[in-house]
Amino acid sequence: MNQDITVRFVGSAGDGLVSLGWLFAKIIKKHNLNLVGFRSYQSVIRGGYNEYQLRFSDEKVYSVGEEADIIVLLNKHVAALHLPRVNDNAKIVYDQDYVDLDELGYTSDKIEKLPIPMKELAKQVSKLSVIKNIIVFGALGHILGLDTELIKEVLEEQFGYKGKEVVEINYKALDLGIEFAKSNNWEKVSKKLKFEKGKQMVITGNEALALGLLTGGLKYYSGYPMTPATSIIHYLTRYLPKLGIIVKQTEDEIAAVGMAVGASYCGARAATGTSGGGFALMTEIVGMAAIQEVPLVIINSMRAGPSTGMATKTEQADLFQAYGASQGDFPKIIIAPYDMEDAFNVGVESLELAEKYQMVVIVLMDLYLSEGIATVRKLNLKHKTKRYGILDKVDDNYLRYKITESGVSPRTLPGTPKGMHFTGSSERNEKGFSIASTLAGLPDTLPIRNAMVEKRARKLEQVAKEIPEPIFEGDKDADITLVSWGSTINIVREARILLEEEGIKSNHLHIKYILPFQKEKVKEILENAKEVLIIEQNFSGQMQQYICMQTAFDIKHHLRRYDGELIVPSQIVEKVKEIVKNE
Amino acid sequence: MNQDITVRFVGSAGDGLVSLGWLFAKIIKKHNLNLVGFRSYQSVIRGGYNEYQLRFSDEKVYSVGEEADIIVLLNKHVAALHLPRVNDNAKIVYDQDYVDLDELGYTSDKIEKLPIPMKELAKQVSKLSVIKNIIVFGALGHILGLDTELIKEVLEEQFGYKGKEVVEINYKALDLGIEFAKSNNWEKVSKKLKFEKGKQMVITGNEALALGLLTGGLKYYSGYPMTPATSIIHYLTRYLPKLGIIVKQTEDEIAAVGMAVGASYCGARAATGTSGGGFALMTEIVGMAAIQEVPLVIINSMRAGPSTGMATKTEQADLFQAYGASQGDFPKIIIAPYDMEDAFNVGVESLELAEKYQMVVIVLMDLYLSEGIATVRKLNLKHKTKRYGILDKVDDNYLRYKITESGVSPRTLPGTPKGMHFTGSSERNEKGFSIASTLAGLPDTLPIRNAMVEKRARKLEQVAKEIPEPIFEGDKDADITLVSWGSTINIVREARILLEEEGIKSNHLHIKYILPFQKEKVKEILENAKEVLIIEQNFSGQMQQYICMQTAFDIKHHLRRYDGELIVPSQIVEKVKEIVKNE
Amino acid sequence: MSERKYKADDYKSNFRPTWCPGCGNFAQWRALRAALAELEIPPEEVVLASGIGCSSHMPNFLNVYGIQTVHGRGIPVATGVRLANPKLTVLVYGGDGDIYGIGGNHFLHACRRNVDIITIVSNNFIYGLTTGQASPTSPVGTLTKTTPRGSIENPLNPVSLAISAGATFVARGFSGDAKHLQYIFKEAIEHRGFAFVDVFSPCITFNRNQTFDFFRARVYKIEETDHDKEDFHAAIDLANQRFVRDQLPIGIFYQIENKTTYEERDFALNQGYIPAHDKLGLSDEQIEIITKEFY
Amino acid sequence: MSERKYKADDYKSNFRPTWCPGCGNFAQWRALRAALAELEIPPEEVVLASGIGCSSHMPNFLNVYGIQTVHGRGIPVATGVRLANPKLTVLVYGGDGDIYGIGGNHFLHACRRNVDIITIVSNNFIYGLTTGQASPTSPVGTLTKTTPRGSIENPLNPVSLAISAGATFVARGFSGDAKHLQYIFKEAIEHRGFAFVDVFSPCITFNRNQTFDFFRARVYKIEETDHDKEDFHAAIDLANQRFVRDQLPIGIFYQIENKTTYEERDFALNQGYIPAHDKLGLSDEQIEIITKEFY
Ligand SMILES: Cc1ncc(C[n+]2csc(CCOP(=O)(O)OP(=O)(O)O)c2C)c(N)n1
Ligand SMILES: Cc1ncc(C[n+]2csc(CCOP(=O)(O)OP(=O)(O)O)c2C)c(N)n1
Ligand code: SF4
Ligand code: SF4
Ligand SMILES: [Mg+2]
Ligand SMILES: [Mg+2]
Repeated sequence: MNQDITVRFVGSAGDGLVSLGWLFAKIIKKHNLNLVGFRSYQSVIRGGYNEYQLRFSDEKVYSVGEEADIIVLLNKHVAALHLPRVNDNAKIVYDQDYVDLDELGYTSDKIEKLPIPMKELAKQVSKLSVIKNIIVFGALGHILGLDTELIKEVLEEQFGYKGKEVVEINYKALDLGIEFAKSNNWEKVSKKLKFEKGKQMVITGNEALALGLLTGGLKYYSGYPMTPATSIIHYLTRYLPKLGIIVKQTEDEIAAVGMAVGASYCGARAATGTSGGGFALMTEIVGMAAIQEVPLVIINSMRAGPSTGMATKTEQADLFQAYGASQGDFPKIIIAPYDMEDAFNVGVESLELAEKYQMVVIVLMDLYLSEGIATVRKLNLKHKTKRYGILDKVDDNYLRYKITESGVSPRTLPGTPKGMHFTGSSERNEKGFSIASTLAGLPDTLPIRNAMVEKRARKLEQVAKEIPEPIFEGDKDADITLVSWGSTINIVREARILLEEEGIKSNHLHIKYILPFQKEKVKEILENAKEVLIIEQNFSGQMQQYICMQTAFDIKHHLRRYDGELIVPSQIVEKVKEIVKNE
Repeated sequence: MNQDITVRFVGSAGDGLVSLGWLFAKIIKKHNLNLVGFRSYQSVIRGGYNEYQLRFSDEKVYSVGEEADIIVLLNKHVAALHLPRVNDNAKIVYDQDYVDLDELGYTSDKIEKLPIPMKELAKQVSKLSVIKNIIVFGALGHILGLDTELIKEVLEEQFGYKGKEVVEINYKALDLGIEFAKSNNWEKVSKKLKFEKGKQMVITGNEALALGLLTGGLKYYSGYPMTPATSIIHYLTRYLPKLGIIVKQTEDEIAAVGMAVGASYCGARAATGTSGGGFALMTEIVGMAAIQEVPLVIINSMRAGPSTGMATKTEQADLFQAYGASQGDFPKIIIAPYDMEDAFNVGVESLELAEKYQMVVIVLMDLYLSEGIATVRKLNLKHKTKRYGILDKVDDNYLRYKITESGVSPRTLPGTPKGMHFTGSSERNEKGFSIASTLAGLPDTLPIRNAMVEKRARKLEQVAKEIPEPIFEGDKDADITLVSWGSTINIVREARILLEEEGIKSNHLHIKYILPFQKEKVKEILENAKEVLIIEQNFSGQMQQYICMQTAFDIKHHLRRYDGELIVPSQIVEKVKEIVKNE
Repeated sequence: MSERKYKADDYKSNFRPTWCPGCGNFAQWRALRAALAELEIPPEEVVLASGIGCSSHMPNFLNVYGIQTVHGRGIPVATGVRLANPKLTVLVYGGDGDIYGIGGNHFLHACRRNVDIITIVSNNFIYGLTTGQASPTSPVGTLTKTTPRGSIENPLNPVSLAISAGATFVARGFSGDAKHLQYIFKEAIEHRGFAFVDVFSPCITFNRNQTFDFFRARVYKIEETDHDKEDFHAAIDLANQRFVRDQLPIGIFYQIENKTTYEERDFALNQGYIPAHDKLGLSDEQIEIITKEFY
Repeated sequence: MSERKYKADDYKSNFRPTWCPGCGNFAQWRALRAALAELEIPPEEVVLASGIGCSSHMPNFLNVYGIQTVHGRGIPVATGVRLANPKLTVLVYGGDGDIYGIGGNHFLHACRRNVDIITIVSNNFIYGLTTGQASPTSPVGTLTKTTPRGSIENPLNPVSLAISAGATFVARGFSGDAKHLQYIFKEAIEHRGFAFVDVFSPCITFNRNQTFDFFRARVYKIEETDHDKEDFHAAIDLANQRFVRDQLPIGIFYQIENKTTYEERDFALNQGYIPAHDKLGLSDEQIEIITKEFY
């Protein structure tokens, strides 16, 4: 990236940081810029210390950035806590009536202080204190060189439904902010972005995934609230009557997954979503759906564990929880989406794969992806999905669990005449009847059992043929191969650009399909690499272990972060330099 | 083994096969013979097809054997189904009044038919039809050359509590059986066993484990019935008032594990037991106990899955369920006992390790081990265990979650003055207070989080220092290395004896400690092996995958059985011959 | 009477029941089939979900859409089925361990949720399939494999509980009276909203206390009294009488018809959507509505 | 009055409550500490177990043995604590989602089990910590993030349910009346057997309906009526009155003292064993008894 700008808002729960960040993102995107944003928050409802960082450019933006160009301090409490995070050359916007920066130790002469009496100014236009955020937007708009008309368009879109008067107040606040910055000779930021009026979306990963599910034919979603999956159910519920689908908050996660199985068995494409703790409770039914061969999509958005851990922090440490979900041997699909667009695609694909192969698909999101925001330009919302493997009519020879070459058996939905059958959680014969009771262990039964195990396993082999090769970017003969999974993809991509600038050639292997796993291809890439560094947001190197299991390739170098914060590109650059230097 | 005899009783649920097998085992053990036995049954309460096979010798007995010397058919239904399982040279004992062997196709002249009107004879001594079993014992005793007095001693011990009269009836039945065999010139079995009056135990794996837990200081056991773990709670409950411990059947497995955590937190050594489905429900609390650093022992006895699968059949397919139990990264201990004596030892050890390291210990049993029976000679029931790491007195500087070098922190139990602290499922500081709320993400907090993750992980490194090296038997320079885990150990040992007889030299690596894993040692053994064959009771080769993950060693050959039945030594021999020949 | 469209045997599968001969479940099997035939519900429009237990083997033996779930989870699965396609007749069948033990939470919430499914519990006061442990309905003092000196927990009263939790149809049957059972099942199926039937169903193998004889000596029919089944307080009182005198009412304790069902309140179902069969994907209009907030 | 051994502040930890200023939980925090001080229970003999939720943060803020479990699991953990050491005063604290939602099954079985623990539910009719979704007690029509067009499920009535399920002490408090709350907590702690207190506890951030004002206008004290708290049927009736008229009784609905507790029935505890502290391992006599069957 040649030019990009990072703005960081720092406030407390209750400062309205979510809507502030969102609104600012909309202003940026209206200028046809690209943006990535992330809110770092705490598990408290009021008070505390939160950051909302947004980075934007007229080119592609990868990470939310490390150093901020502009830091907006929204109250004194957070101003005090934020000091160690302040970088050189930052412009600090704050309300001098409430915050005394010198007293707090903001004494470096490498920073630029931009006091603005936001609350005082806000009072001039409204009694609502949140209006101070618009004042700030005005001032920021001025130093960023944004287009006032475009900002006003956004304000109109956002507040129009509240009436003309409210919009006018916002306009006034905006003008006041611009005026203040101008008249106090606030210097413009040196970086110059090209902009024009644009029309792309800004969206969170969860919302993109939800849109994908809807596009993929979702008809039933059940869930029990759990950060960071909750916003999926919030989003879906919002449009319920217009969607004609069922969205159900249940008594617990066991009911959520149980209902999804029931709905899916009945023919409705169904999904459920949760985080690790809820997923743990769902695992018994993962195996049940698998042996019943009922399609099922489960979203597990990972957060920092173990157990309740740090509920609002990110981590990628549920890989083996997903891999080992439920007792016994059976195939499942595990996919980890990596950005908004990909989350959308996985939403579509997961429902389609589940139905096509009558399998359980686990979608492993992580908090950074679920809750982060970004601009996206192309989601194929008009994708036409179709039904797979459902028979409308059957004859007397119908066998629900017929042993087939592909492993997929014919399926009838309740309501279909003559299609009645028994679907159990015990091992079965082709008719569906249990072979765990009076047939168990009989010489004739043993081959049936084997055939059923093998039939189910064959489905995964079929899926393997259909999924794309792992994502591999860069030159084959690079100095180092970087490996990543999940939401860190763009952080690694940015690191590669920085490495390139330092003359280090790298390439990048990104794992999206965890199961089935593209063993051969991954092995080949790793074996051809000069050095391999794997980057993960966890302590024990779960993907590293997993790759070793799948390929017997033992990756030598790793960068792991597990304090709940995002890995940053400079960490990767540093680590790579260490490795390449030591060679 | 030079001489061993295999007897197989075949009957239906309701034929009293459990007590019949048990009683026969007692008779055998009374002769100071060694014995292994296993009941193969179905998930039905009445009817169906079950086998109880017992094998005994005056030397060590490994597997329950493949071919039976004597087959006792207890009813017509099972006689018909059993035909394909009949081997040459078998003596078939049956009741000619109810079973017509010729009609059923038992026409081979390689078998010897021994009709005995057991029901008719039984009527001569009692109205109770089960007495026919004693008649059979008489007849078997005769052809096995057993000591009538020793058999009577067993009958006295078993039925004495019912009164002299009952004992006399049993004596009479026994004599009738002996008399019948004698007067019909039943030929004695050709194999001769040395015997004398002996005093060892015959016990199931679950009971041995339960005895180990009690010896290890168990004070609280909670569980919800689930085959094949149920017999643990049955056994413990039987002696409750004399044991002075709490045994609690709960409303579900979540409550079972939750109560165990509560009791353990309070100071009572606690365990819970289940099978895969129940274990799935417990997994959320596995992570909770781990971050709380509350000692906890969970027994998962594996049965054939997935899901309800074949509830009465054996399998070893929950390895990754255990490894991946609960979200996030945290250390746990996973141990898979391999025989009765070992189950006892693991019972002791698991509670001690749990308390010493304030960790979760998962004991992976399997159905064959849990429900199989064997004679054992030395269980150290007098082992004196002691308490670890509990402070009776603390000063004002007490930190429950102190960062220590070993990773283990000082602990107080409720009731200890000044020892009050907070134990949570969220990440914490040394005092125990949550760092997930107002402290989350602050610059000062990040190192605390890291320190806590690392502290917990260090505990596993300590455990690794304390556990023994993997079991490795045989010559280093063998033609092939056999790898096993869990209850198959003795099946593999028997196969090695058979291979030896065929001139093939093998050695044997057995994995008992799954986590921590003795990486280096295992890797060394595997890398030095000429060929490696891993033997598992599952479809996907879970231990093979796991070893690859831990050592990057990709084992080339495998033998897997997943129809729910036991792997037999001859399968291993055959497979090894294939491998060695192809070299 | 005109010819019936279906015979009870039309609902019978080819898999012979594996229950112990004499088990109380047989009567329920027959009564359920007879009730379905009487109501002329096509077998393909019946879904029966069960959990795990002897009783939960039921769908194996029926020629309907049968789904056996895991222990305790019949209710959520059935709820999903019904909401996905409210044209179906959806039943749950399970044991006292299954539905009052491990499945207790789903039972509780199903009662208040009022989805139009029928939950039948084969209450044998014991865990049958696992060979005889105490169940949530086992009276204090019951000897079982986990309570060899007598159970020490107070049993649940499922009927009283269901009424308190908001169920709109609450009844009790007895496997010793299949005709009466058929009548209750029929009423339960016809009821609009969540219907719950507890069935005294002796386990002849593991339960020596709650036997056919035990119940025969104690049951009496609610229909033969002047009980007002629409009276909440009377229903609760009746449900709790068994603590007072040694008589056991069977029949319908409570039934109200004036509560809207979940389906009637649901924003998709009350517009006539059928999630199981509706067209997949988004219309242009829907796309516009649901993406507006991102622009 | 003689000097008290403990002050309410002795039960306060160094961690400042993180609840929103004005949250109903503060009153419970104070009332609980005051009740403990009044009863002179040494802080080290108090164990408080909670689940997950705003309310479940409670043990962070108390200077007792506090254990926060996972969502919904406070009751089983507390039960284990109490059975391991019946000398302790063991409390459970949780939210309406925590104990009536995901934890409903444990609640049900705790009521019938009658272990001597005290369960307090901070009932704010909403999921607070997850920023405002419907809870099992949310009335039909409630607007929340998961019910933006109004909740369509009938709420649970926890008091009625607890009585039906067999609880021996059932009460309700209100965070707007800390003195009264202290009285209820004290009675609950002193009760022999399972004690349950539902507390109307406004969430001032996410709940615009069940506010302090809402309750202030409706609550009245049971002690000031002629209600007989030992009368099961009267208690059930009273618990269900809120469906009849718009008044909300607070106080003790039901209390009986004649039921033996689980601890009194348990074969180890009633002999005086204390599992948490007894000698480890087996005596020779025990070894003989328990291995006899293997010889
Ligand atoms: C999660 C789980 N826990 C335990 C079991 C073992 N199990 C199977 S059936 C059953 C109880 C059976 O009792 P009930 O529900 O009353 O049915 P019944 O056999 O008496 O009809 C249990 C505990 C299981 N299958 N799954
Ligand atoms: C297994 C599991 N599911 C979901 C969550 C997320 N979660 C945390 S608190 C909570 C509900 C909070 O509501 P309530 O219990 O009423 O407590 P309140 O915050 O209102 O006091 C939920 C759903 C979780 N932590 N664990
Ligand atoms: S064990 Fe009992 S409940 Fe199960 S089938 Fe037999 S009689 Fe019926
Ligand atoms: S969100 Fe509600 S319940 Fe939670 S602390 Fe704030 S006021 Fe209290
Ligand atoms: Mg039962
Ligand atoms: Mg709440």
